[in-house]
Amino acid sequence: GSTTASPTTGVNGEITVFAAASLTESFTELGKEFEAAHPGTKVTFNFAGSSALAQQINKGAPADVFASAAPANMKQVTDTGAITATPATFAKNTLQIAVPEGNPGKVTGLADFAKADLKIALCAEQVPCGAAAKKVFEAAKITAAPDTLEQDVKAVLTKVSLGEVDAALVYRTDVKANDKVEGVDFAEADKAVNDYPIALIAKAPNAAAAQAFVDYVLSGEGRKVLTEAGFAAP
Amino acid sequence: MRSRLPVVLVLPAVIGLAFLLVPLAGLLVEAPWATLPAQLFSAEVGQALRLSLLCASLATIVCLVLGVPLAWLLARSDLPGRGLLRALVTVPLVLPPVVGGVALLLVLGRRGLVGQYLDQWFGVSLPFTTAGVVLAEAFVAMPFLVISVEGAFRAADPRYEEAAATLGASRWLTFRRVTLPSVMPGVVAGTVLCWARALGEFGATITFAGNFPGKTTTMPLAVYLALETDPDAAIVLSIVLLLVSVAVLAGLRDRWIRA
Amino acid sequence: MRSRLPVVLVLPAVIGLAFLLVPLAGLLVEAPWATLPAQLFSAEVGQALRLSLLCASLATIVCLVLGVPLAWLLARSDLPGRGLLRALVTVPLVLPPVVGGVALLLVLGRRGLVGQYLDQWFGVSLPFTTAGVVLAEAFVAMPFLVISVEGAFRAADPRYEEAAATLGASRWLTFRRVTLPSVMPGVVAGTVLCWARALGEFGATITFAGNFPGKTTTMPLAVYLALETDPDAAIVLSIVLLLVSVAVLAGLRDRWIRA
Amino acid sequence: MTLHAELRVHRAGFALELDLAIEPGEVVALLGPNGAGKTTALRALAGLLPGSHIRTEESTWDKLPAEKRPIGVVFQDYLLFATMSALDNVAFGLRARGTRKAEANEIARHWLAQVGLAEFAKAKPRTLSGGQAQRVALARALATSPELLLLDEPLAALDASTRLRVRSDLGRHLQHYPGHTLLVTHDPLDAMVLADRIVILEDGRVVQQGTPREVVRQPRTDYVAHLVGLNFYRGVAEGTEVRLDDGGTLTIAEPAQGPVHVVFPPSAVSLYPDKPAGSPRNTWQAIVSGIEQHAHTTRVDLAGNPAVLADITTATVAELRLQPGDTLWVSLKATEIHTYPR
Amino acid sequence: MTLHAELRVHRAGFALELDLAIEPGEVVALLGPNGAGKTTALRALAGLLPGSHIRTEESTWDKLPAEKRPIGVVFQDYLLFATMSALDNVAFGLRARGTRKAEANEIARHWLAQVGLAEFAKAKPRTLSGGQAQRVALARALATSPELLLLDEPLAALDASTRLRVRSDLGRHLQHYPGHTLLVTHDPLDAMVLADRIVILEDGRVVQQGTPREVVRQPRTDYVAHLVGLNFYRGVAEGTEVRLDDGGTLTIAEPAQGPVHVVFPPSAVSLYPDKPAGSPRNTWQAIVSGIEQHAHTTRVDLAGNPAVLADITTATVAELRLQPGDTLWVSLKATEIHTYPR
Ligand SMILES: Nc1ncnc2c1ncn2[C@@H]1O[C@H](COP(=O)(O)OP(=O)(O)OP(=O)(O)O)[C@@H](O)[C@H]1O
Ligand SMILES: Nc1ncnc2c1ncn2[C@@H]1O[C@H](COP(=O)(O)OP(=O)(O)OP(=O)(O)O)[C@@H](O)[C@H]1O
Ligand SMILES: [Mg+2]
Ligand SMILES: [Mg+2]
Repeated sequence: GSTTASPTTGVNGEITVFAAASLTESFTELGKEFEAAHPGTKVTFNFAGSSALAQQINKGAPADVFASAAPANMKQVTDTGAITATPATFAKNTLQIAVPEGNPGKVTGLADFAKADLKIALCAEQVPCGAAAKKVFEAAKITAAPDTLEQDVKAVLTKVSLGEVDAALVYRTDVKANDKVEGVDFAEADKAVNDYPIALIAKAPNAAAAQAFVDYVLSGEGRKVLTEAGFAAP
Repeated sequence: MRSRLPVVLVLPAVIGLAFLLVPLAGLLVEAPWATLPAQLFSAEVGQALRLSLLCASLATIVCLVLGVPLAWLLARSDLPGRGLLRALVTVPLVLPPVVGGVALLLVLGRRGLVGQYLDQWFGVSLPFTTAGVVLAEAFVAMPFLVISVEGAFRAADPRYEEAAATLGASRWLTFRRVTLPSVMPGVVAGTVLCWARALGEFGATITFAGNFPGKTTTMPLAVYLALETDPDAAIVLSIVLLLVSVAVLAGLRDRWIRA
Repeated sequence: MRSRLPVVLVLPAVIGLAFLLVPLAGLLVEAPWATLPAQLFSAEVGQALRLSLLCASLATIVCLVLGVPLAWLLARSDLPGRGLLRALVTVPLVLPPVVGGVALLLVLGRRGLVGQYLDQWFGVSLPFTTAGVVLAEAFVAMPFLVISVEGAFRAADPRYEEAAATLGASRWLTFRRVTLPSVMPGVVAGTVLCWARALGEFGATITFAGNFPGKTTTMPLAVYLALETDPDAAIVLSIVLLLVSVAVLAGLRDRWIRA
Repeated sequence: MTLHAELRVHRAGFALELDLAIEPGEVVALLGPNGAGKTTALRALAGLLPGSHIRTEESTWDKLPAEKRPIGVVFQDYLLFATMSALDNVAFGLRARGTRKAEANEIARHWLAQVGLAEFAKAKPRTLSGGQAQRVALARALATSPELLLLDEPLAALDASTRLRVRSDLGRHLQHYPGHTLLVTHDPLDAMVLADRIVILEDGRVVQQGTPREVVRQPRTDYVAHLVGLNFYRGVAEGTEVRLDDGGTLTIAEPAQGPVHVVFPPSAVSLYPDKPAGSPRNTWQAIVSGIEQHAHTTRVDLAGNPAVLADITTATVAELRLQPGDTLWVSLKATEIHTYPR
Repeated sequence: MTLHAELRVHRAGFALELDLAIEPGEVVALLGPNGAGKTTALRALAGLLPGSHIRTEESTWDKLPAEKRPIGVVFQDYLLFATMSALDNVAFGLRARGTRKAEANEIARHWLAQVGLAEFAKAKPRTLSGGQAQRVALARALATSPELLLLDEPLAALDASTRLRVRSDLGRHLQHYPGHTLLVTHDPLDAMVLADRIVILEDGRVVQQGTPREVVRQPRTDYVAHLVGLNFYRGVAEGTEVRLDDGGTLTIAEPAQGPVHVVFPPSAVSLYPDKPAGSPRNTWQAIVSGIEQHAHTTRVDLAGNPAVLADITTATVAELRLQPGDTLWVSLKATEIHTYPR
């Protein structure tokens, strides 16, 4: 559900937010707005890969909030009991075809991913964008012929922007953030929607302020910032 | 007949050893041993392990062939600007490996400075191939070899080279028969560093060569992907990599050194 | 008065040099130079750069203090199982740095084997602090130092140590005044390797120490984040890191070596 | 406070078994051919090789590591510390034994001056000539006033005039030096001038020992005879006749019986183009096999029965127009021949 | 095919200026005190230091790097390659010049045998004794039959008997050796036995040169006189009287005029407890300042006007009961004194 952000009493001090690297821009922005809305608070971010963050939290890192790029990494934390609250989905992301500037491979749709003479990059199945890509291909009944299965979206984008590959499947937000790649929409995109969950850490040092931050992210103000970055509403 | 080892040396040495080994012990303690045999004998792990060993060894050979002469040149010749050259050679160490991979793509990629001609003229494309893995590993690991071997060359007494010259030996023969054998310990140390670094290489490899099982998926790549979904499996994979490298190093190094 | 350099050595040396430097040149060519000044003088980059230099230097000092004695012990003492020890010391090289960070968390984390007592007894918590960055960098970089310094110790003539012993020098004095000065080139090489590796360290740092601007965000971490948002900025940041390290190395190394 | 040493070192193809007793103030010279084990013995004494049992009346050194032994060593190839100046090299031993820096430097400077290198105090070993380096090594060993001084050919690289001076300086120092000294050398003259007693080592065993005079007069092996420059034979005496083992007979002045060593100096030999008529009862024919010009005499190597070395004046050489291959008459007075039991 | 060399090397505090001409087959010995620049000259000839102009009638070597020069060098501290066996060390130069392996080994084996180390072919340099190492270095330099052979104290580390043998072997080889040889040595005996001509270097300059005989007879500096073991003075002659620069007067047999050098051997000096009455016209009082026992004589150092060295027999020493500090009468026959113009 969505709440309206309103200054809560007793919210002050420092909170530490562990957030997926892909949230760097939007959460930095959100943090500034939150601090403005709650004078006396300070938000410190630790941006890294979701799985690394999950590891850190499980090993006792002093975090207040965890915002993951995939439910799977959130589950790694809830499994160990480091998070007891039910995670809330604060954003969704869908896939888009990314092609280099000028689309040299003349890629128009998902069907081109089966062409052997095109260089294709996908995410590995172990990471969320790879899992999503698999669903999309299954839905479209296409057998993709990738040349490489990257460990994250960033690596895929690097190869697209340098023209090493002719096409790749990445998140819509990533295409939006990178001005050296162009996006090509395709019909099956909504067959694989990736959820971004957020939750309060069980032993959060500053639980009150942390809860306020979570609420802020889920609020209308939060949504606005996320939508600007290309995320879809949950 | 020598006296006891001095505590002022042994104490830091033991602390240093503990610092390096206790985390490894931690890994061993926490590892889900039950899954080890299954992992060890799984086809993918075997494939990744073989590929890792192959690529690291080939990369080490490339580094030896190119790096030992380079180290010699830096140590012995009187080129102008040697100091700057030497600093430049260490640069790939500082470069985050992922950026190193990008740099390789910029040069050797399909649209790279050199790569576009390789592609046009010879139809050779290095990214996404096993050769690309070898290149990426060599790029990252070579500075280690060059720097330690250069230190060894620099410490070797140049008068033996003079003696060889008076016996009519060309610089090349002198290098091969006199200088190189006398710096063998340094070369072995550099080779070990280089091989180990190549074996553990991740960032530049995945950026330049991508990740395709059986072709470019080395163990570190497998470990990374496992970390995403199953950290315990990643630890087990790392331990497999460690055990293999310890076995190889312990087996080979003393043999090299004795020889 | 010596003859020309032999082509059979110079050719691979030049190829090796090109292999290391052309990709860097590629980076330089492709970099969006226009944004460089803005980046260079931005507060965050300055902060990250200072932190990087500080942590890498502290880590190098830690490595020197612990690693040089360790190298000496491996080279000179007659411990049983030295071969295995030596191989174990090289292991952190092979370990993917992220796994190294996990291992450090397992041992020194708040719930780690050692870390829990540090926390209980002294209230000290290392992860996610600047000290943690230093530790992570030292853990990853120390093997480089140990291995190259050990090679140098091994190549040094032990008879000078005997001569010192007959003059009444303890092992420690001999080490300090005779052995160490004679292996200085090797130590310098190892220090350079170690410092450069620490400066470029990413995986273990982000895993063990997190990514907190001003506290643990070193340049490689900043590069990583910049890759998320602005890949061009990431290249510029890398170049900044490179330039600084080249300047430091070119400036310091020849001075050390001359001394 | 006699120092007793039992040295036992075993190596593939080589075994050293040497018992030594050195009185305080005594200088013992260890002579022997290359590879006899001289350096090995010295290293064992220094504690650099296991296998030495050493005791004085007060203590045994068996358990002492090298740096605890009150020794000073001059190594055969110097082993100067390349990173230190000559002065620091000499001061090193004193500093290692706790002397304060200023004082150590003072003493070191004194010793450098003693070996004639005062102005080289700041020089690095690499810039010293071979002989200069050797002298710094000598100063370094002497600076700590050790109880046992071990010298491995300390004068070998010195030039003739420096050698003369350093030898007599060294001799003077050793005379006043209360400790024990072992001097390894090739040069019989060094041993003669510096040592109170000579021990001859061959292939790891002692083959002869005694005062320089005894050794010079009564060599017991070919090596020693060579060393002291005597003609040397083994033979069996019957009254005034000695039948030599390798052929030939000599008449001697003082009657003897049984197996004997026979020696005479090359200068006791005279050479004639024709058979001499005079008193010497030993005359025989021999063929010149070698001629060597020495400073003031010429040494002639003669093959015959027995073979013999002769020292003759340069005038005689010119007069005889000596050439290798010439046949000459060798003559030797019986009174010049010295025999002693084997 | 005379070899002409002009050597000019400048270092801080040291300058070498040496012109040499060596005939084919000639052996030139370079003698001089420590630090005189002998090794420096040798390195310049070998092409290891810039600053040498060398030409034969056929070619100049100025532009040739060390490895192109037809030379063989024995270094003062051996510089054997530690990673090769003795045999490989000796074969190295042949292999470097393109000889096939089997043949190179054959020749190397021959040379090892020549220096008496046939059974050490497989030994690593570290396991050789000092003298053995030196002999391997010698064999290594000789094996390539170089045009110019450079020897930096090739016999310094050899023991007395090996030295004798290697010296005469070396002498034999050098006699038949068609190339040019430069021998750096400290030992006047080596120079005398092996060299056709001696060049004396002091502080980078030539102070004297000539055949061994000339140098021995007419030394021109204290160093040379010391070297050849002569009493040496400078003086001004007027008829049969020579007034010595450092005090004292000597009567000589052959009249001379003007500045002269004066020499006589220590053996020409007689010592008496009281003023002798006989014929020698040179008698003066002197005080014993040192006594050294040599193999067959005793050398006495006397302070007086002039100071003098005397060699006397051991019997005389015993008879006189010589002690440092004793006052004696020195006597010297005028016919034993040799003078020549300065
Ligand atoms: N490190 C070693 N390993 C094996 N054998 C050795 C070693 N050092 C010396 N030897 C051998 O031991 C024997 C004695 O050597 P040592 O050096 O004691 O001779 P030395 O009498 O000092 O000779 P020199 O007068 O030539 O110096 C020789 O046969 C030598 O080859
Ligand atoms: N590498 C160097 N750098 C500076 N000075 C040097 C160097 N090598 C030698 N010298 C100096 O040059 C001078 C000549 O040295 P050189 O080695 O030629 O003497 P040498 O005649 O061979 O003496 P020795 O008989 O002792 O070997 C000496 O004063 C020495 O200190
Ligand atoms: Mg010896
Ligand atoms: Mg010299």
